[in-house]
Amino acid sequence: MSTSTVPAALERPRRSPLAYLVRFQSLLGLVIVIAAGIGFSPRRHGHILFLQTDNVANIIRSIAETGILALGMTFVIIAAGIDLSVGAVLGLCSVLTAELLVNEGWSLWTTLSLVVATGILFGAVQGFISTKARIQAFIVTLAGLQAARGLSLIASGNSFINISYGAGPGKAPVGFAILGERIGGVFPVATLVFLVLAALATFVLNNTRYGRYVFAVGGNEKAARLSGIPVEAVKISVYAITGLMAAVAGIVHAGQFSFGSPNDGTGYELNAIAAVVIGGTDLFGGAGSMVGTIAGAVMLGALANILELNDVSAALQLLATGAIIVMAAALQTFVNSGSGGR
Amino acid sequence: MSTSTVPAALERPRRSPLAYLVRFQSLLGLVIVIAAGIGFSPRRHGHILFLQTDNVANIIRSIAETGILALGMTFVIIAAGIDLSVGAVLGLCSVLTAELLVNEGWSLWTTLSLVVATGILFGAVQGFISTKARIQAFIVTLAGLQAARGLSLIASGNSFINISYGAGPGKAPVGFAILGERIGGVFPVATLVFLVLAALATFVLNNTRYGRYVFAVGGNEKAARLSGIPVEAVKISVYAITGLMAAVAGIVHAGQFSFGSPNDGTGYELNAIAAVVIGGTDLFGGAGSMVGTIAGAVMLGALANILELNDVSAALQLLATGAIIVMAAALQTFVNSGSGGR
Amino acid sequence: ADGKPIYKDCGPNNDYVIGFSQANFKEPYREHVNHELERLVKQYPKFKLTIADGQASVNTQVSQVENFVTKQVDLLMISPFESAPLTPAVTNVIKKGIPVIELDRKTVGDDFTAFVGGDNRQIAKEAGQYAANTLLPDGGEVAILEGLPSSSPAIERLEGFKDGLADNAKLKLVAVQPVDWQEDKAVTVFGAMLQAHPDIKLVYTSNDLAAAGAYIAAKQAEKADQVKIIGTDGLPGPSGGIRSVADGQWAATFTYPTGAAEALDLAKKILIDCATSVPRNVMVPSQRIDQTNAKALYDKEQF
Amino acid sequence: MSPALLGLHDVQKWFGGVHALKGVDFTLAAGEVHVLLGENGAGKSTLMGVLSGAIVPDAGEIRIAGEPVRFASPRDAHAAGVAMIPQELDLVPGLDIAANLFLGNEITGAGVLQGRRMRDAAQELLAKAGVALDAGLLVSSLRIGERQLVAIAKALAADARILVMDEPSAALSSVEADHLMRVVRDLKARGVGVVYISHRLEEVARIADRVTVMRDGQVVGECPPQAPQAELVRLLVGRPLSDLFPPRASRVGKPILHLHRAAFDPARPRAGWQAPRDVSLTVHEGEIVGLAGLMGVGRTELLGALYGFGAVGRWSGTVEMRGAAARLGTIGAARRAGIAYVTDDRRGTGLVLHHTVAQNTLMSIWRRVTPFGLASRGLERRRVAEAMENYDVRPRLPAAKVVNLSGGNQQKVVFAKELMNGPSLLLLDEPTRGVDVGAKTEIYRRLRGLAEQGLGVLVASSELTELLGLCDRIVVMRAGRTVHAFGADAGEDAVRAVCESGDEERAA
Ligand SMILES: Nc1ncnc2c1ncn2[C@@H]1O[C@H](COP(=O)(O)OP(=O)(O)OP(=O)(O)O)[C@@H](O)[C@H]1O
Ligand SMILES: Nc1ncnc2c1ncn2[C@@H]1O[C@H](COP(=O)(O)OP(=O)(O)OP(=O)(O)O)[C@@H](O)[C@H]1O
Ligand SMILES: [Mg+2]
Ligand SMILES: [Mg+2]
Repeated sequence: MSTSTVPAALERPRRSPLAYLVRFQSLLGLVIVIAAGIGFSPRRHGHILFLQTDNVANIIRSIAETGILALGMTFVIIAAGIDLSVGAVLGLCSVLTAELLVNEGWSLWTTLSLVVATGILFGAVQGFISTKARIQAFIVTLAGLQAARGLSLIASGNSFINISYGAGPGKAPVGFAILGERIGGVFPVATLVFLVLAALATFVLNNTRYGRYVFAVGGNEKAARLSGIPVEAVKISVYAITGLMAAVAGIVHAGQFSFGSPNDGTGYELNAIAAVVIGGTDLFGGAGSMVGTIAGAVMLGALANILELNDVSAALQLLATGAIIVMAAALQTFVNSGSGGR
Repeated sequence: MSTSTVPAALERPRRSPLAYLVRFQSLLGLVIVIAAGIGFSPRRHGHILFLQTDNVANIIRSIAETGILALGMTFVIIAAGIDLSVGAVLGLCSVLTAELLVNEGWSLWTTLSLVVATGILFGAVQGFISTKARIQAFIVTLAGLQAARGLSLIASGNSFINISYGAGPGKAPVGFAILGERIGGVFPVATLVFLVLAALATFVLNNTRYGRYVFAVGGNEKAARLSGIPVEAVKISVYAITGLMAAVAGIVHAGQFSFGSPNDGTGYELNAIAAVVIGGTDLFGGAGSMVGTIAGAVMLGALANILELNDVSAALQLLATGAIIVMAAALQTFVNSGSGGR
Repeated sequence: ADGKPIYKDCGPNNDYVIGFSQANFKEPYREHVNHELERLVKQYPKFKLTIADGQASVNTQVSQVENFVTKQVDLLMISPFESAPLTPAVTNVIKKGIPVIELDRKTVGDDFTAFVGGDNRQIAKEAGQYAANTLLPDGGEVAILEGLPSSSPAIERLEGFKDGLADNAKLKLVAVQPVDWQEDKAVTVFGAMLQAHPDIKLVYTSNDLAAAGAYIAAKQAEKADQVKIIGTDGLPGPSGGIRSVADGQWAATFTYPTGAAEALDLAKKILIDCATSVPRNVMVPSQRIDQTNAKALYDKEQF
Repeated sequence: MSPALLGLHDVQKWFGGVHALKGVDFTLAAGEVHVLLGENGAGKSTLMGVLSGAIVPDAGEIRIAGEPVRFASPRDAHAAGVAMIPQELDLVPGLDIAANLFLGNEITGAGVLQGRRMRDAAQELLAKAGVALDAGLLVSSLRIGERQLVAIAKALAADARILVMDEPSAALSSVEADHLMRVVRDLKARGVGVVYISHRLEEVARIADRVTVMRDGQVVGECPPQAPQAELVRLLVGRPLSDLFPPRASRVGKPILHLHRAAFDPARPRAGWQAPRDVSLTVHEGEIVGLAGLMGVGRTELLGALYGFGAVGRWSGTVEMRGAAARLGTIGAARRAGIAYVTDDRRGTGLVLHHTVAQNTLMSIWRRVTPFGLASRGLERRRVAEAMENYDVRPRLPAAKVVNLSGGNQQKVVFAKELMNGPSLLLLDEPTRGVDVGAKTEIYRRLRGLAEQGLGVLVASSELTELLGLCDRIVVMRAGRTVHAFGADAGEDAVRAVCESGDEERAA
């Protein structure tokens, strides 16, 4: 937690090896899991299955959606907030996308822009309520979760929507199918979307005024306000960001599964938050790193994969996941404590 | 001499009417919902269905389990922690109870004591890890959630267990069935358990040294330590309490549904936390009230009931729930802010 | 068929790994399917079965299908959580030359080797007709406890039952509420229903758990005799619905067949007998469990 | 001779790279008041932390009445009869005063808390410490000053053999300070050994039996309590300091802030928030105006209301900036009008404790160091280095967490942060609370320098000597009103008299 608060460069002038290690503490858990993955991976005539291109591709595909959610979540949590609605909003947006493309016959671009707008609006409204009415974000977004599910049931008419491609009514533009494709038969487009957004989010958080504001607001709201930082605007905006990310994730979901359902995305919020916190972001706000979040997301995906490759039973998978998450976190705090973390 | 400070003191009488109202602000949401319930309740030849004895009994029965969980959760949250594992531990304990009574043929008391012990131990271990290894409780208990589910899958052999009563193998002692009964055909035994625990919890939190310590640790850990309070012990103990409550809730669950399933209790943690926060407890710790929690739990139950009585569609139920929760919370903060609470 | 065996590495002497991707481990019905498969596979010494929990998430289940490919299983059995989302993944499995047997729910299109299962809509319709013609010939108020809204089995069973009810105009459907397959929710929801509609004569539930919940609620409202309960799944064993009917708690339940035996038999044909073709659609009929046959069935299976 | 009540021998403490205590010896006799002086960061609080069990030393031994002891936690220290008033008041905001006073040794009967008994006992303790506060009040509703008094009462509650007071008077105004002196004297009379840390040198002569001065984690000397201040200062700073206060304004310019019969009515009046009711004062360019008054008279609130912090509401009466009517009341408006504000609660509202010195310093000027909204590390690093240099923040580590800085250095960071914006009017609330003499003179000189360049300063302080030495004019407040204005030549007694008197003459 400690150094992630320091916009890295500010401590560049004096980098002790420890400080250096600490800067990458968030990657530690990932490294371990990957090492373990290689170690325990089943092999077939010499090949390490875990490292096979296809398998790696599968891993990064599987984390695309929660990864995207986690990016937005990082902003909110650093700003000392929380957003439980992202999973439901993902569902809502996947339904909307399917509904508009298939049943309403909208064009691809109008659809996407409307869905994204919806996500942003939904998030912003939650932010607005919790900021203006001073209600804990946990409550507002828990209510938002319910509302989003309700809306998606209405939008879908209590049903799920299959997307079939082609021209004419009831069919979605073929172009949309690309989200399910793999570039060169290998690299999943969904993951590409995640990576682009990840780069963007990392840049915004670490290299812009806005990013600095987010840290300040999360660190000490009053102090930030006294220093002339537009605290309320920042707080509202971070929820707009999670809303945006949830919308994109919903579109990706609809695209890669040709499907929209009000039930999809259930529980994703916990995975997203887990990725963020495992990445070393402090739930009390003011400290965190985007790189850590990305590492956290990949780690969770790799973990699930290696367990399945080894035919670990569902029960043991749950136990192992729990254990390993804790160990990864413990390791991080251990490394941190070396540098006087809180 | 010291008169100079008197004005300040006089400006802030301890028992102003406002302060008085504020002390009960947590009941506000409840009052509103009940008023709404009466207002919108369907009537049959003049009778307000919402207020019928049976219906009230149904409501208080429906909240028994989340209510019990919320009691423990209040301690943890006031101590600036969080416990996401309670739902899963409830499931684990319901499975254990069923398994031991039915398949292992243990006696009632040995079973109950073992199950309770399990719950306490599970909680304490989580508290120990997050305190000693200084890992955020969110992560530890999220892992704990997974672990508990895994354990219950193992304990149950991946299947749910029905409890049938009687003598002989494969049957549970008849006495256990009482948890599903209603005293005088009206008052649910499950609710009775809840009320007894609620009274106990309220007493401990408000009238014992331990309760004080919980507030102190959550309010200002450093101050608590400087005052010679065993901070770590307190932090660990609150998780033991949630574990205990989850165990009892699991037993009640098994009892009133004659049923134990690894998946039961899924998502209960969110309801429990919601009850606590709606009750006016601060997620950042240091402030909260048990009465508020109880009110919050009842409010959520009454809310669901009134919507069901009116055959509101699933979608609208979700929307309404969201809206009303936010309104209740908003009202509380409004009343609060009048008294310069943070 | 062009004489080529469906699976190229088939033959009586090899050992085979069968991967089963189960939609989720939440519903007792699915637990039952798993147990059936695990029990019956013992009769095939050459088969090794591994089951993965899709955790009711299409994303997770897709990953698991992909992982089965990585692990190069010889045959994939799958019970898709939802059809469309799993289709591309399953198609990919077929492309890799791995046979696919689908249970309970088909994927979209023809990219599967065989399907074994029942017909939700049909089963629910029979339930509706049974209610309309046998249980409530002179009409009365009816309620439905739906599964998880907008999931396909919930939708199909809801609509099927409504179709069935149409047989009897005197029936009045007064309340429909979702209980997400859960017993505890069923108790609360049906409790409220009985308050709002004290004259409910019959309740149809989309699965046995909900039926069990409905019974508890009815009993607590002291209306256990007035309300006839119809379940779905008809699971065997002391925890199953058949017993509840035998005990007279429910009026009836409709078995939703697991198709485990049929599926394994197909697997044997494909892998061991090197079949060149197998029937694409194996429909396993549902059976009505009511007062007439419940006891017999229950005692029978307690070998 | 009988062994000293307390003896610390060769105590060492490292914090990461910082060698905070380099082998310190310290003794205390029963019934003695031992004043501990030292620059910010000298190691005073650390040393006392070791004594009170809050900090475990890396080396050295503690003897109480000759017996060597080990304190693993504050609990052990309590048991050994050591009580401490920490520098950073550590009270639990969510609990009431009584609960805080008895925290850790509650009065219980059969395991049940005796709320009433504790409240009554608490009320007595408060009276003993000269605090007329209701023991049932939530600590979160108390002023800093009041919290300070509660902390003192809490220490008395422990009735210990050894009492450590770490800057107990920092937040007190004359009356409370006087009373504190009295409290210390009768503790002394009761044979309690008192360690008294302060940056207010004038207090030394009033209570000290012995004076020890620390610098850079070492004891640099003892001196008799009657030693002239100049001597103390020399020991403290390590070099003779010509004079504490810079010369007054040579010439004042046009008025910047002008209030005439101005009143502020908050949208939601808060109990204990003393709204400005009738305020008349003017701050000119190049002028430093002081706000004097007893605790709770509304100085903090006046500054807050001008800056738009603490309460939302509207100003009535004449409120002018640079001769034009100004609509103050929001932070945005204040900053646009060129107003900067240093709060009196650096930990609560001044700093982000768990952020670095760099982050805190830049907080109010991100706009300036992020061209086109993009962060420029180079720019950031330069501005931070320059600020740490100007305000002599120690240690010079931009990446150090503010929470680990000594109190005084924290205050310097707050200053740097606010002044980087080049404001035209500066509002200061208790600007030198907990700042050592050296740093104070620096701050005074810098303020004067800025004033010379046309900055106007309005400063509220509980330290009368500071106001008298620094300000061109002093305005006295009482109950939200400005009651009198003194010129630069005002005498201390005159000002004190007005502060403490009850009658209501109008401000000039
Ligand atoms: N927890 C800590 N971690 C790292 N460094 C610390 C910590 N606490 C104190 N220090 C450093 O130790 C030195 C002594 O600090 P200390 O608080 O004892 O000074 P002080 O004499 O009390 O100063 P002041 O008069 O401003 O209170 C300072 O350099 C400070 O930065
Ligand atoms: N009832 C209250 N609730 C919250 N904060 C308060 C309350 N009363 C005062 N404060 C704030 O506590 C801080 C410290 O007050 P402080 O000790 O500076 O009072 P003072 O300076 O002695 O008197 P004043 O500044 O009013 O002349 C100030 O910011 C003040 O606004
Ligand atoms: Mg100090
Ligand atoms: Mg003040």
